[in-house]
Amino acid sequence: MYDNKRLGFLFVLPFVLGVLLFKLTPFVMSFALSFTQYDLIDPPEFVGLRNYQELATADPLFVKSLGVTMWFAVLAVPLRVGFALLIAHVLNFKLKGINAFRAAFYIPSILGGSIATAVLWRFLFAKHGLVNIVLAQLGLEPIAWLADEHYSMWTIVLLFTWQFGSAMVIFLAALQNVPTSLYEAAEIDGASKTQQFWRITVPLITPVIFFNLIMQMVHAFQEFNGPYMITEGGPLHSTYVLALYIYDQSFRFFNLGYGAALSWVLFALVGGLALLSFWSSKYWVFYAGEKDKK
Amino acid sequence: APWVHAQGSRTLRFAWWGGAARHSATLAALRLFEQRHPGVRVKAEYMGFNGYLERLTTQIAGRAEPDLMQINWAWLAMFSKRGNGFADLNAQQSVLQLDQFGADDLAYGQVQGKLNALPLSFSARVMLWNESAFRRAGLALPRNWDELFAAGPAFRRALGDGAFPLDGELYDMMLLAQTWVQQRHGTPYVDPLNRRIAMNEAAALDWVRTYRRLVNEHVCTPLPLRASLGGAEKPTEQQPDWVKGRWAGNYTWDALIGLRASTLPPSEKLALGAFPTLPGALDSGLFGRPTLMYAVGRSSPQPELAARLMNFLLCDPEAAKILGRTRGLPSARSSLAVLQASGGLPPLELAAHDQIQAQRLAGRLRRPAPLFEHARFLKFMREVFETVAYGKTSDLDAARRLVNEGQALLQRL
Amino acid sequence: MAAVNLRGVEKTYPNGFKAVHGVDLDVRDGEFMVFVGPSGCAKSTLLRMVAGLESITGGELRIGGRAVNDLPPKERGIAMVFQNYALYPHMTVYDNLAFGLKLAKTPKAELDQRVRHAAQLLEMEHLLDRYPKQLSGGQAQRVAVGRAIVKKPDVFLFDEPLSNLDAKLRAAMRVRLTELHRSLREAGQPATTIYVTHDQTEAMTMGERICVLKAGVIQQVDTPTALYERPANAFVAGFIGSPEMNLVPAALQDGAVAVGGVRLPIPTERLGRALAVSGEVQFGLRPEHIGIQPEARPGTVAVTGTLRFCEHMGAEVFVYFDVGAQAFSARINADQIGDLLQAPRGSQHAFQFQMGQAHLFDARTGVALR
Amino acid sequence: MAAVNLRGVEKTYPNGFKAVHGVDLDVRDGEFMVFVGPSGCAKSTLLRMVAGLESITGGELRIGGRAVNDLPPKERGIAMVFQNYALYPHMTVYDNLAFGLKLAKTPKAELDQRVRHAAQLLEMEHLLDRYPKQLSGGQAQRVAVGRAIVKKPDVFLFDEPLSNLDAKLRAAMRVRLTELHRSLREAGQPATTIYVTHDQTEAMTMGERICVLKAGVIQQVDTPTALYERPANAFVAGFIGSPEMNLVPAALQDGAVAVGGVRLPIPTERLGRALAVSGEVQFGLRPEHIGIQPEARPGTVAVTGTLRFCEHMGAEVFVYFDVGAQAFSARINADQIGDLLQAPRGSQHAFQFQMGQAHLFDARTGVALR
Amino acid sequence: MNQVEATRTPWLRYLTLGAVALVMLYPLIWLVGASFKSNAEIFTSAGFVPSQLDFGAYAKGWKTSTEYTFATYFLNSFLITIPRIVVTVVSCVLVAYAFARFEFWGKKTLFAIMIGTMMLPLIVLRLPQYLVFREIGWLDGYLPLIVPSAFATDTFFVFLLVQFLRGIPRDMEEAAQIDGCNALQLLWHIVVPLLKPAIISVIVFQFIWTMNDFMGPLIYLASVEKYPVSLALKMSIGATEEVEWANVIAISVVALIPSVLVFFAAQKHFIEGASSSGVKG
Ligand SMILES: Nc1ncnc2c1ncn2[C@@H]1O[C@H](COP(=O)(O)OP(=O)(O)OP(=O)(O)O)[C@@H](O)[C@H]1O
Ligand SMILES: Nc1ncnc2c1ncn2[C@@H]1O[C@H](COP(=O)(O)OP(=O)(O)OP(=O)(O)O)[C@@H](O)[C@H]1O
Ligand SMILES: [Mg+2]
Ligand SMILES: [Mg+2]
Repeated sequence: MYDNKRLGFLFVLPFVLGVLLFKLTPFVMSFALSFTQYDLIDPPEFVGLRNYQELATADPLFVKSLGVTMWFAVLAVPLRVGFALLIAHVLNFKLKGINAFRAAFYIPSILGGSIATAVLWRFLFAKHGLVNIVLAQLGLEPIAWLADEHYSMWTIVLLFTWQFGSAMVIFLAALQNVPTSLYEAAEIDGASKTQQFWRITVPLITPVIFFNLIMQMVHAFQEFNGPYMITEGGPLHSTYVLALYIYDQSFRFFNLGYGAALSWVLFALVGGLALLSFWSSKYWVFYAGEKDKK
Repeated sequence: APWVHAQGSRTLRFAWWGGAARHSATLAALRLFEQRHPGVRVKAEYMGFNGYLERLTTQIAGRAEPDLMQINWAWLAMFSKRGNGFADLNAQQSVLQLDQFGADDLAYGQVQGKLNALPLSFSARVMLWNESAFRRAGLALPRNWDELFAAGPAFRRALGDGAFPLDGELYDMMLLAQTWVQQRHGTPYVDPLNRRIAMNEAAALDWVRTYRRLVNEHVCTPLPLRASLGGAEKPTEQQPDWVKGRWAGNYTWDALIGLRASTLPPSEKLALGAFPTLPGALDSGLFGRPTLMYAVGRSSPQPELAARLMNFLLCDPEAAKILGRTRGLPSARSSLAVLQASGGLPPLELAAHDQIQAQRLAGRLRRPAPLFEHARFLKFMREVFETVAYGKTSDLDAARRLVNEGQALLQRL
Repeated sequence: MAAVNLRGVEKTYPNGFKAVHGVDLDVRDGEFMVFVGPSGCAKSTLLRMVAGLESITGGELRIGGRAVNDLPPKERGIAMVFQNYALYPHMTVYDNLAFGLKLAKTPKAELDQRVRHAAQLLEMEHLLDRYPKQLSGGQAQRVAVGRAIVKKPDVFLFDEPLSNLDAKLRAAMRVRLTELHRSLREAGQPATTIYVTHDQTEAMTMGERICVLKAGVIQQVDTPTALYERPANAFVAGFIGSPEMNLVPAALQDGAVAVGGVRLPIPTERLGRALAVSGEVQFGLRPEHIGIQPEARPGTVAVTGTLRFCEHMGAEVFVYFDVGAQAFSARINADQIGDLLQAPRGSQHAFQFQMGQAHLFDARTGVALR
Repeated sequence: MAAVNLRGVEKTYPNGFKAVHGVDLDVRDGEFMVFVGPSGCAKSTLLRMVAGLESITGGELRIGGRAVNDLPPKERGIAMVFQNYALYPHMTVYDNLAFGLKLAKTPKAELDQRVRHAAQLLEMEHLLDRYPKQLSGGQAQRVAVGRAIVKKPDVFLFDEPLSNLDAKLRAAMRVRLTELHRSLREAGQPATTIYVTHDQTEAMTMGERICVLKAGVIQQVDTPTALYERPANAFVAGFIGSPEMNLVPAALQDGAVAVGGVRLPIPTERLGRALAVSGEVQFGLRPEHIGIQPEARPGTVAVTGTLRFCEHMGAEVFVYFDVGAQAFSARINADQIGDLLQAPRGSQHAFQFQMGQAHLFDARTGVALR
Repeated sequence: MNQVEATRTPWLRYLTLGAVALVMLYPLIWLVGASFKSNAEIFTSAGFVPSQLDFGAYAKGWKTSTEYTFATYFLNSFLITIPRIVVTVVSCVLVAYAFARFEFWGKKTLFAIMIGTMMLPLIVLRLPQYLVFREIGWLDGYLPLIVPSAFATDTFFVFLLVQFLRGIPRDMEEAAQIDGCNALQLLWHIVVPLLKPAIISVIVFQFIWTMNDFMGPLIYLASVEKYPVSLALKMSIGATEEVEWANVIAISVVALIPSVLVFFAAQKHFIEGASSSGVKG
């Protein structure tokens, strides 16, 4: 049945139509825009590769923000995915009241980019905020988190990490698909809980780990809320991520053409990384439901 | 055809942003307008400030903007570079009481000869002092630059390191410093009439130095400090130090006086300060522009009706009564008169208004360059001053950047 | 020292079903104990409780003298073959076998040697690189067995480890597992073994003792021969032996049973306790103790039966016939069967009942009378 | 009409392993065909190909005369019992059984009746509300069987459906499945059945014909008796029958084989084609054709063997002994065994070889000489 | 259920969990506390405990400064969220099923496109998308917010479901094929139950994300009576006027309730996978 090509295509048809109807035009338009100068008022003016040329050669802000974005992704993605996996693992224990904990851990993600998050995060990382109080308790020097270009990145990285709820929920769901009997077999084989986690759980949920890595990478490269709300890209552009720059260019400076060019560079970057990940997944992702291929 | 026009020609779309008071007052005024114009329905598209510009931008680009909209003065330069971004109100002179506005007021809404927008109110910079705090420091309110600069060390001595006579975010302090330069060199940073930087390198250097002096002499709260306290752009009234009276002043828009006062305990008394002026200054250096403006959409199918609504909101005495101060003290003379007659205006704000009007009437308030508050340009200026504030650049380098890069940037906007 | 002792062990599943009812059992150190019993009688449950995979809801379990009720599986020194194999789908066969050893930090060379040895024993060296989903049922089962035997545990738990193998391979495996057990004992590392099976041959040839279970209750624990020859009750009698023992209601009187209208005298040495009884009993006689050729064996009685049908099994033929209203089966050597194979359904024949092998059970309780 | 015809059917797995090598087989409409063969010989693969779960990489498959190579499973009119059960974990036993009928929009009352009937047949009425994970291995297997038999398919495919049942239950199931098959045929709805089993008894008693497979190649297809009596080659001879046939290399000359230094004359009627042959052959004799009591059967030859050991199996004893360097086994009735059981290892005894039952195979190809 | 049994030292677990949970809950607790505070109090203390307990802020916040109460906005939110969830689940499950199980022409390309559509920042697509919907004539309505989801354009969910499905063995599906399932029945009777945890998380995410979505409604909805909660929440936050933060915060707290409830209702299903089963041995 599964090699009925027509049926398979019928099932993806909604997606094909969706792409044609709602995605194709915007994509093509934005790609076309990236070769123009467009300020919303006057019709776009074709400028060829000028936008790309400019960002490659004459835009230190782009270079800076590209670096910031990559650094952010490098820090934030493993932290969020790792944390989510760890907590999901812990929350998968049978324990009284575990439901409440699950909800508690998800709350930050429900709050999303709300005012409360912004206000709170600024409170936490303010000079006299909770974080510094804790540091002081540990006998450490207080840190001007929001005002120090070397530390400001951490505030948004931690915010990103803190909102690990969705990844956690996905992991929780994935953990259910690991057959109990395998844990039993591993237990008999003498595996400790930790070993079971690393050698049974992790390999068997690699499809979902892979999913979370890819998605969080995509999200991290497009992260906007944190830097926008908490640090406003500063200080000294130390948290001026690409998404912020694209936003500024497109919707504050009205350089829609340039913004589109920036976006497509980001697209190429993320796409390249994703391609790399997909290629690597052959070697570490295990699909129980996949027929082997020739 | 877009939905906007499909709803019959007697529906007017009117967009504004604001807070609770503004919303309910405006809605009431609109009801009155509808009563007066049977068959006309005004569709109120209002919201908070957050996202307003994004939506408006999208709508304008999609030619689906409201018939009447509330805008910022600075947006004129972005949406209407050649005066074609909004409907030309000159065509609606018959329904607009332009005579209620001063020539200067009208000029703010003019782009290349086209009247794109009318001002609702005018706002400029004032010195707002916390009298009680100064009393605690044992100081008198500063009346001129020297006293202002002197207040810094005095405050530190009297109340400690964390106390400052003046607070303001980076932009506020840039403007304050510019005021000094303008009084001294007689020119603002950007030429109001031509696309060029008006300051020479020496003036720019003074600008940077004045800013640095404000910080170094403990007059104003340094940028890194503000940032470390929870964000460089956190408004003054949200600063615990302001609420507790440890930061004793604010250089800000007169329109914000009420907001700044709102978190202060009753024990703290605010006062309007004298505007510091260098002896022999040609120009007050005061920075002011319309707070809000109304514009009619360029693709509006009923510009006349929209203009009528605009006129009603700006000049109608009854509307003025209903709207009150929700959009500042009106620029339209008749409306202002109505408010003044009905009394109850807070004295501090009235005083500020008078202070500013006095400068305007004396011709000492120069209209700023339209591009000065362009987002891209603002970002550039902030960038330079941020590097100054964080000590990442020499004053001279900063001044050079301001002149050279600023010049280049202006050409491209 | 790894005797396994169960004292009043009980298991109630979360849904309220009581699967194990106070089981007392002592498996001696190094003993090969076989569990048999009908499907669903809690063999796996017991095994899993010994392994520590299922909580013990009552009673006490000791391994090597230590109470282990609350000890996690990995500290019990056991190896187990799961009924459903539970192979690690993401590991090759080699890695499945090596997993336990790797965890125990076995030196690489030794690990490799042990894995290959087990693979060889189980005739699956050519499968080492495969993944479980590329295996046939029997191959997967052998991997499951292999995973247990690469380890050197104190206790082996086998849950129907050979059920999916063909007769020939199964026979070979049977011998190899028995030899493995023997060699371990001879090497002074006796491994106590509990072995669940449905295969009579396995049970009879491998088990030093057999434990017969029924609905979570032990029926009898004894050596294979004893079980066969002296079943403790009708259930055991019927369960052990294939085809199963003929068990029919009968009236016992004066040392003879009346079955389907025929009176069958029972030799006195077989009567035992039943000597004094008279009334309803259950009379049991194994199919192999019914012949068709007249024999001069003492106590053999010729009974006329009505033929129902014959099943030809190669070396032997199962003959089904009725005596009165009672159904009987006989197991006859193929070379003795003669014309019976062609005889029509319903024809009458003489059957030789070896009454010296007869069993009598209490009609109500089923307990053996002897 | 649902004959199943395979023509040159082949299967190569994606990893390159060729599991089925050009199988030609005709299962007649309503026939009960049994597949046997060693573990991994592609029984399941063939079954899954007939079911349509595994793509056919070569040859043609017809069901009821229709080429079905590319037909999805549900259009083939089959029911199947999976070797690994594949029960629906999220449905109760009842729903597992009813699922197929629900899909076929069977009226509610009939559905219920059929489900309950199947449950009764399989002795699992008390389990209908359970979920699969609350079942024992044997219970789950019965559910799997039940899922197939509630349907009225044209073709039944059973993949070792009784492997996890105890002997008694298995015997009962065997009978019931056979009866089901028979009653369907009698009702004029014959269901072609392909039945994979490792159980000799099942194969011999249930199969109308048996197909013996080895490594994806058919060795012989014939009735049980024919297979037992006239195996086509040494493999079949060794595979059918338990314990397996004694197969030893021997030198054939002048109508007699020399085994372990002993000359065994073979009756001429057994020699057939081998009459003309002389040289190396394989000599086969089933354990049941070796006795210990002298018999006056024509062609029986007494051979002296060295005792290795005896296995007591209840009704019979397997005796293992050597003749020269060759190992033999004999299957002796327990009541004939006498003192042999106590005889020491290595002692010499006379064994009666019924040469009238001897088999000869080509030494190289293994093909039967007759 | 496939939860691991926690064996030892539960109190240690509780302690760690509790500590981490506190960090996680801090903002919520703070929010609730702040809903009873004055502006000055809100901006000066990071503590939770308000100086008085006055539910006035809730009443005032609920009434809003607009012509409508929050009842309208909540209703609007549900009018967007619920249909959107329904169409999302249906379309995404279908498409994911096709990607994970079927072979068809162009599968790889389509899959790449699917992943690709997530990689362009939404900001740059905003304007083109707006123009598309303007052309269709769907502005100032809920259709632009709902209809694209009906075409599986929320590729995050598609990808999520694909990855789950690829990890689930095909045995049950094979059995069901034999039982006579066609592809849709297979999907409904077998795949959906096995995917339940994943589908539930899709529902939860879509609910919460749609409830929180600000930009979408902002762009496409102009009429106040159509605003969802996310827009209405920021209604009274002008730039230059005094904001009664307690009201805003109070209503933010209320706005969280549906999401929290949905999460609570759903969460037992995250941990009730059906596929981990089989026969024990
Ligand atoms: N999780 C469970 N919940 C409720 N009852 C269960 C559960 N697991 C097993 N049972 C029941 O407990 C009894 C014993 O099951 P067990 O698996 O031990 O049987 P078994 O002797 O191994 O049978 P088989 O030979 O068929 O494998 C069975 O009746 C079974 O239905
Ligand atoms: N997916 C696969 N990829 C590669 N080889 C496979 C795959 N599935 C099965 N095989 C191999 O094909 C052969 C036939 O397998 P099959 O399952 O048909 O055996 P079987 O006869 O059913 O054996 P058993 O009696 O052990 O169940 C085996 O050698 C097996 O290892
Ligand atoms: Mg079992
Ligand atoms: Mg098989």
